Amino acid sequence: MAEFSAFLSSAPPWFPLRFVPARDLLGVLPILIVGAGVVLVLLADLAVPRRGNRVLPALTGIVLLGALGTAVGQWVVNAAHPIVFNGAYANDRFALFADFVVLLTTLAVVVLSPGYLRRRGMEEGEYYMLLLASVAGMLVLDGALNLIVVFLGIELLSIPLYVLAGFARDDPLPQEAAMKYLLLGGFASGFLVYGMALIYGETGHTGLVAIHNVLTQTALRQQFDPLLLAGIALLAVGLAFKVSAAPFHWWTPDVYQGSPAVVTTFMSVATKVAAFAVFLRLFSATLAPYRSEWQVPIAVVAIISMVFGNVVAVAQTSVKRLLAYSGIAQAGYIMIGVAVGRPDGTQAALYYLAAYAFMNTGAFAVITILSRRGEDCDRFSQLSGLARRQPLLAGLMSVFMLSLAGFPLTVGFFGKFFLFSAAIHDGQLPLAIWGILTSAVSLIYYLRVILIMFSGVPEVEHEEDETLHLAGVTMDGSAVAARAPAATGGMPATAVILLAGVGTLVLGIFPALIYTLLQGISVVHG
Amino acid sequence: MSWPILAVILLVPLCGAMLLLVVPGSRSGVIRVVLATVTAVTLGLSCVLLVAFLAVPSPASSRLTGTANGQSLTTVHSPVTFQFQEQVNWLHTSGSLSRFQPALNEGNNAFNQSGPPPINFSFHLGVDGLSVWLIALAALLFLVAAVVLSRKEPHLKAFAVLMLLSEVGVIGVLTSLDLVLFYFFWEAALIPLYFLMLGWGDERRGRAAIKFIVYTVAGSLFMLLAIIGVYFVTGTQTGVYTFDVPTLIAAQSFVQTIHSTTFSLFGHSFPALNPQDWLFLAFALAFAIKVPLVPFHSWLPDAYSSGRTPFLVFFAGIVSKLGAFGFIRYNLTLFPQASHFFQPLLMGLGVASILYGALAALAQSDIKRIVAYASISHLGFVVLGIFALNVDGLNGAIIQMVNHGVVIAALFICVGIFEARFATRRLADLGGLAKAMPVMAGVFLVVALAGLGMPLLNSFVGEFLILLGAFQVSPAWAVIASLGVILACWYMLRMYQGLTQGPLRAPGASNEESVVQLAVQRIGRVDLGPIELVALAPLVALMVVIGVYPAPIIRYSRFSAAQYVQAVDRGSLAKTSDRTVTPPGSSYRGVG
Amino acid sequence: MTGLFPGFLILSAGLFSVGAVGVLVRRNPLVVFMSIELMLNAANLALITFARYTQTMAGQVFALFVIAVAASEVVVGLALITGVYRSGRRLDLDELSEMSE
Amino acid sequence: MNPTLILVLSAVILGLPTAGFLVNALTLGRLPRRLVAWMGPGVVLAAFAATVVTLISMLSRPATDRGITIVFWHWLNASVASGSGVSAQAGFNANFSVRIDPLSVLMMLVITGIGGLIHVYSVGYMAHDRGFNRFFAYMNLFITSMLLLVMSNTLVFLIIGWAMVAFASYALIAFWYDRPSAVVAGRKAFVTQVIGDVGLVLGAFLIFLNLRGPAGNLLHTVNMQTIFANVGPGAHFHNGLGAYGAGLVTAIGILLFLGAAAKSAQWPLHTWLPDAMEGPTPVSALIHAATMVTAGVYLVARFHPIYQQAPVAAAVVACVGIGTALMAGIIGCTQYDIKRVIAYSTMSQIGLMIFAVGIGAYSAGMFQFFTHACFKALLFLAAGNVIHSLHDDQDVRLMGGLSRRMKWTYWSFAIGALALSGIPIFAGFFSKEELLGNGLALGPAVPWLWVIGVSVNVLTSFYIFRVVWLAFRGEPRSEHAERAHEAPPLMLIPVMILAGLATVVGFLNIDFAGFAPVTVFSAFLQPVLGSPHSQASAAIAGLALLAGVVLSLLGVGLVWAVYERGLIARDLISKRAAWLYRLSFNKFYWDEIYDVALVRPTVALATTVRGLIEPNLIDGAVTGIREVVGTLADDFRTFQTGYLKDYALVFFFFAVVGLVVLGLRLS
Repeated sequence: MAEFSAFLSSAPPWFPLRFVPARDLLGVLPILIVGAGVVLVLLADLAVPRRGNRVLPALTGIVLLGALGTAVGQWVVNAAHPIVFNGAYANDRFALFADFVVLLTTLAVVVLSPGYLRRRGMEEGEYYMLLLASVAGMLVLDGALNLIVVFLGIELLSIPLYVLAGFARDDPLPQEAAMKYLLLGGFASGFLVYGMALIYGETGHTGLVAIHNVLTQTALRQQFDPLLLAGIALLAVGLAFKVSAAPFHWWTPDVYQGSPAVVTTFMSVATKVAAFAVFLRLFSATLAPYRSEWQVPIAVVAIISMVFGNVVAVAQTSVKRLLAYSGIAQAGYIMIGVAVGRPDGTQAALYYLAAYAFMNTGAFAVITILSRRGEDCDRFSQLSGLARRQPLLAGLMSVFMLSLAGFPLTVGFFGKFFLFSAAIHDGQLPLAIWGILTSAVSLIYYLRVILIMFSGVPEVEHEEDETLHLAGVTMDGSAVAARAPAATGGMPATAVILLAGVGTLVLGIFPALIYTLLQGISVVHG
Repeated sequence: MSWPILAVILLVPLCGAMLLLVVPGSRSGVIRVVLATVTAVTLGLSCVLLVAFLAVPSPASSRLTGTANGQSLTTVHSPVTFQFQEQVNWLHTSGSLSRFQPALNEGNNAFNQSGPPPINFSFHLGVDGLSVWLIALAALLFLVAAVVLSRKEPHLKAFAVLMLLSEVGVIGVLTSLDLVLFYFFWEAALIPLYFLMLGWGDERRGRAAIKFIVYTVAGSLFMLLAIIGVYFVTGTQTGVYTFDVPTLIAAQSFVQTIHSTTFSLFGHSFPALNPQDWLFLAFALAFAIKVPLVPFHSWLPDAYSSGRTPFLVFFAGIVSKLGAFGFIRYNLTLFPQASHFFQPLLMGLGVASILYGALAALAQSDIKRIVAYASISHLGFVVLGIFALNVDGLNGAIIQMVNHGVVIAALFICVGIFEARFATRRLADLGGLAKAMPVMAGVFLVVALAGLGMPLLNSFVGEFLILLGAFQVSPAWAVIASLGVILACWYMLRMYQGLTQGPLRAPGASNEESVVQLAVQRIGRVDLGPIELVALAPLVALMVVIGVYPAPIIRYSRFSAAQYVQAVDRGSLAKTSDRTVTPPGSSYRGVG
Repeated sequence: MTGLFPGFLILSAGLFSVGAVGVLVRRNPLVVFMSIELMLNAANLALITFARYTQTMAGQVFALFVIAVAASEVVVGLALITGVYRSGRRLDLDELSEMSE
Repeated sequence: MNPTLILVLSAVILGLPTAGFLVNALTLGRLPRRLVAWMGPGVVLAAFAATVVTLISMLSRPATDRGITIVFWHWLNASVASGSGVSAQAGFNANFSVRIDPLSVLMMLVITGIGGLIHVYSVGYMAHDRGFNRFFAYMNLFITSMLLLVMSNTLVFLIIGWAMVAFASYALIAFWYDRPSAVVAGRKAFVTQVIGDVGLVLGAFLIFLNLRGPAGNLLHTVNMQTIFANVGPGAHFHNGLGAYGAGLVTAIGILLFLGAAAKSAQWPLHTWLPDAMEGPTPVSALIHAATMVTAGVYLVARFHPIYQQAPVAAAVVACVGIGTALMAGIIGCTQYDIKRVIAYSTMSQIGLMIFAVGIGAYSAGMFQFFTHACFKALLFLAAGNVIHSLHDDQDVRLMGGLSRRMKWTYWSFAIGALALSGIPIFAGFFSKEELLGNGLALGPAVPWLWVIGVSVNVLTSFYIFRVVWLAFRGEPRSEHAERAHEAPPLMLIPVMILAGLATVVGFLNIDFAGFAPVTVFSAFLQPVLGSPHSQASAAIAGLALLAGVVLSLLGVGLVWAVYERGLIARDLISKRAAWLYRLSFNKFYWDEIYDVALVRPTVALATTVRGLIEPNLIDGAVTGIREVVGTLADDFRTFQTGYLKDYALVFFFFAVVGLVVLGLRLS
């Protein structure tokens, strides 16, 4: 470190970074690496031929691993004063934890991508570049300590995603998805910015630390400024959009369905993690003084998305859409942690995010593998009898479904357990009760996915009592095997799913593995 | 016992499942051998456990139930003691986000919140006079199931693996002494059961499977909340934050919940429910669904009538006991006062199940459904005995749990045999089969008699003690419940006579020869085959042995029964003697 | 200047509402884009006003960032719109409704 | 008595029939018939021998200690001693012990002795039956259960034997299981018995929970000797059941009698007996004449210490008994099935015994049981011969003139009839006169009971001699009857032995208020049952005697007048008092009443549960919730229109809501 700063000070005058203190640069090293990666991939894309090369994914993977490595390093160092760029950014363990989840998920996506892109015939180099750019945005978001940085992070996260959503240029659905995502996203960010503006106006600061201090004073004096509260409301709305919590989720199902499966994977997990990171930091930390004000509305949003997501998912017959609604429901569960706001709430939320990363990545990865030329095979009819053709895949998918449903033996169980206990400890009984009621509902569709995979039912388009249709069909899906997609996952993709499955189970049996990480965690929030 | 026998008992089936995974699915013979061996070893181990447990002269005076949060309960003795405890730390948290917390209560007390209390789970295993018997029963039934499992069963390997996994789950539920661990096994056991249900059985299985899982889990989720609730309620009242069952049981001596508040309705004032009551109800709901008690039984007939025989042997035999087990182990010990408060309700539900199940069984035309409803009726007795909250009732309940496991398994095997031979489950289609299959008729007769509570067969002992226990609490309930015995005689005879007596009748067969031919060309024989005989023999033997000489079971269940009674009496609002039919001033209990 | 403070805020609020309504009612993606820009600029106005009012720089910096981001958003948007146009569909958002329940 | 000897003997007595049953059952009917033919009766006769030895060893003792209790094993004990981590808690406890005393030995003699004869008879009767081995398995099981019943010293094992008897009788009644009527009859018998068992069990509960010892402490015992020691009058009375008030004792008495009534086919649990005639005739002889149906009499006699404390219950017993006796007698007069007639006569005779024990004439009741066992078994077996030679025709209208073809059977049957109707020097005469004498002596409280009891004599002799005339005299009325032949010796010898007994056993106890009193029998039972309370005065007893004999002869005379001479038209009653005839012919419509009052409602309820409650309420609730969720889903998804405008609009709307709620602090 000392050498590094010495090197900087001795750097030639034209070297841009010489005026930047070294520890600031070290603090954001992962972001720098990813940023450099963006440029690197862009250049490499020009150099290497398009079709069927593995250079770009490899390069991307290396970049992500590098970022991950530095993040781990920072975790180990565990700087006493993690705030860098005078209060703009914090690489505290809270941020680093989120970084881990984001980077790991992205790695999985990168491994899945080549095969998928080849099958879908859209091997474009800029794909990886956009991916990395979005990751950079997420990393920024994880540690943002300033409203401006938050905004930058969100946009840097979103804009590449808009492009990725419409990445399959040729067919119409992705275009529609991208357009919806873009317009609604812009719409939402309008609210977000305006909310930030109001907060800034009422507190005179954009730094979260400063804002918190101001709010603490005003809260003590019991003077709750309506404009400030309005700002908080708009801020919440904007973030709720990003985490796709009902009733601000409307883009989610269509975008998930329209975007390529790999992008959906990335979107559904990494985006949610980053967005929730900032959500938690802002609400359970920065705006904590106003908890009495925002707690009930946030709780209501949580309940709405739990109910809406789970109930509508019951009516789905496409796994991607089903997972979209389940994602909305899961956002609701994590929202419990936000609404509780206390340390255990935050802990539980982080735990659930990690769990969510494993199970949801796995579930989407299965869909990715099943995809064929031109389309993603995620209709129930296409999944039926999967257990016959691909027992391993079907088994893993069942694991993910059970985990999302919150069964023991899987990481999902402890996720829910910690959230509920946090809610009860905080006296938020309604949240917990709605939580379990909706979990009960969620069983209906998660279990049905398993049922369909294991009993080769030809068509389950119709909703009414499909289980009765499942009736006569015997275990062998031979009837449907013909129509069924021949899964061409390839080794690496299968490995990813396997890892996700193993992780889901291992963490479900040894929750301590993650929880001990959360033990030492610290949140600089001001 | 120097070595961790309980952990081993849990691991053996697990390793067996792993082993089976590497066996090629085509080698059905090998699979069956491995399966039988593993289950047999498990049975052997559980018998070792049994012997070792009985070798303990009598539970040593209540051991100190450890400490939690550094606050020790040395002053309290857990009224219920456990043997062969093994405890391994599972998750230990110091609770709060270290640097988060000071920031939150920065100077102002408006948001001055303490961090979360530490969460401690542990792999804490142990047994008492209640669970050892159920473990042995479980091991036996899984062995029996392994024996009756036909090698022609489709996807034999998958079936075997799932079977062993569910054995792990069941035994885990019976041995766990940590609420979280308990819930963990409780739910995890459902997963293999779900796959077993949707994979094998008649055409209604898919519906039955989802119905069963959603129904049971919906109930259990409330229990999950209640588990967390117990943790916090006990914690806030006693400062002991723990999920450790013995500690919690001991701590209940501190927890005060008097029905002080009342609300009035129609001019009468009723005691308002306090947290303990709600927690009790949440647990009770989960267990009532599992047992199942009327009216929470709608999953049962479908599940039982659509399942395959080997599956039903352990599903009906042991899984339904877990609910009753939970009532005794958790409701009585963790909520003594609520147990007394809700005693009439639960006894009422028990009696309702007895009569309702019996009546429904009387009207069924599908023999599997007759047995299913008979099971409901029998388990009603168990719950009735449990909530008599006295020694006789509990002893009866414990022994009746074992009995019911044996009887119901045997009944399903018998019914399955008829189904396999004549491809029908309609009572009306069959008749007079004693001519064609005399041995089967004889065995079935014994089983049916055990089912209707024939003396010198096992069920009589349990039902007698249960009724005696219930009679002390309220003669009226006991008398009404005893109507169930009469009805049991009726529907059992209806089934037995319908199948084996009267003019010979079978679908597509008029005279004896054609019946025999029919069965022979379907499964190669008409009367009992050696394997079926081997499967039924131990069950029938147990029926007779327990019926003629039940003393051993009682001798070692009575300590636990007495302990549970003591545990629940901590919360008794009224002296128990007031409820018995004895002259005032004399109490049934306490007269040594 | 501070006397005008509420005026600027009301103006920005008005702009924001106009933009929002524009998003809600117009069907041409380009116009919708302009409306979104309007909303962002309303936010900018508010930021500048507050910056002036609170005598801090942060607001103005924020505004600059917003402008930059808005620009990049438009770039992506236009690219998408041309994509849609190339695929031979009318520039009508209601056309883009194949995915629904 | 030498305990070890008795232990061995009682083990043998109980063990042999059990062994016979087990061997037969476990070999799955594969044993050769000859072996079974020897083994089946053999074990029972051996048990009889052992019983005789027991009797002798008992008689060798002074009357004061002829009772001995032998414990076999601890059945279960749920009590917990203190110090084992719990405080002491008393639970249910019982052991398997037998009681050997005059009363039980008497019963054992009858069960094994007459039972043995019937076994021998069955070898001939069932010779050609497909289920020969099964039959003897059941018969042996029945003997075991019956012995267990009478020997048990604990309430629990009394109940166990009680229920096992019920099962054995079920198995034997439904022995020819391909006859639907037999199957139904068996089920009917079993269910009725179980009703009785429940009564017995509840009575046992009351005793167990409430009986107090000398010190006023609760005893919690099911040991019958202890119970009797503590319920009796005397020092501990106030600690006994009495302490709880007469109500409890009465309740116990009545609950116990519920069991007795079920076994002894007394009203209201009597309807199973006539149907039980579906079983093979030896079964009827064994179960419905000699042993099982008399268990009720034994029970009341055994528990007389309780009934002595419960006058109300005793009165109920007596009234039920006499009522049943009258009703069954009336019914018997109009039946045509030979076995049913005898069955009703059994019901009626047992009614008299119940009446006797009800009024406290215990030894008289037991004596009537003893003689009745002999002549009623005789009647059934003789009837069996007839039926056997007529190829299972049981209708007397199809018989006639058999006296010529089946001379031996005819005379045996006649002796049985004479004994039954109490014609002097035959066994029934002595027992019945003693019974009625006692009835009158204890009667004054209830003289009309005695009147009824005596008048039953007319009916008795009428219906039995009606059978004699219709079946044996006159001309054959069917070709079977013409081709009837005498039974084989194997079936004839037991009959004749019984005939001999029916003639002589009466002399064991001659008790006509003092003339030439021979009291072997009552003296033998005296240690258990105590002596008859009050001796009737000579005048009264003479009157009773005279009345009894005269009325019996009157009955015979009627038969003679109607069927031999035709002085009275046969259809006199059916013409003049049609209602009476119909009432009698239809067995007072009890079956119909129960069908309407109990069976149909239960079945209706069951079908309602299955057809209405189960699918609509129980299942409907669950599927209903599932459907609600489905509907909600369909409603909610309509929001997801796919139109961006709608999305933006809803988004905007909720944003504004949030703005308002938070900004105006509505939450």
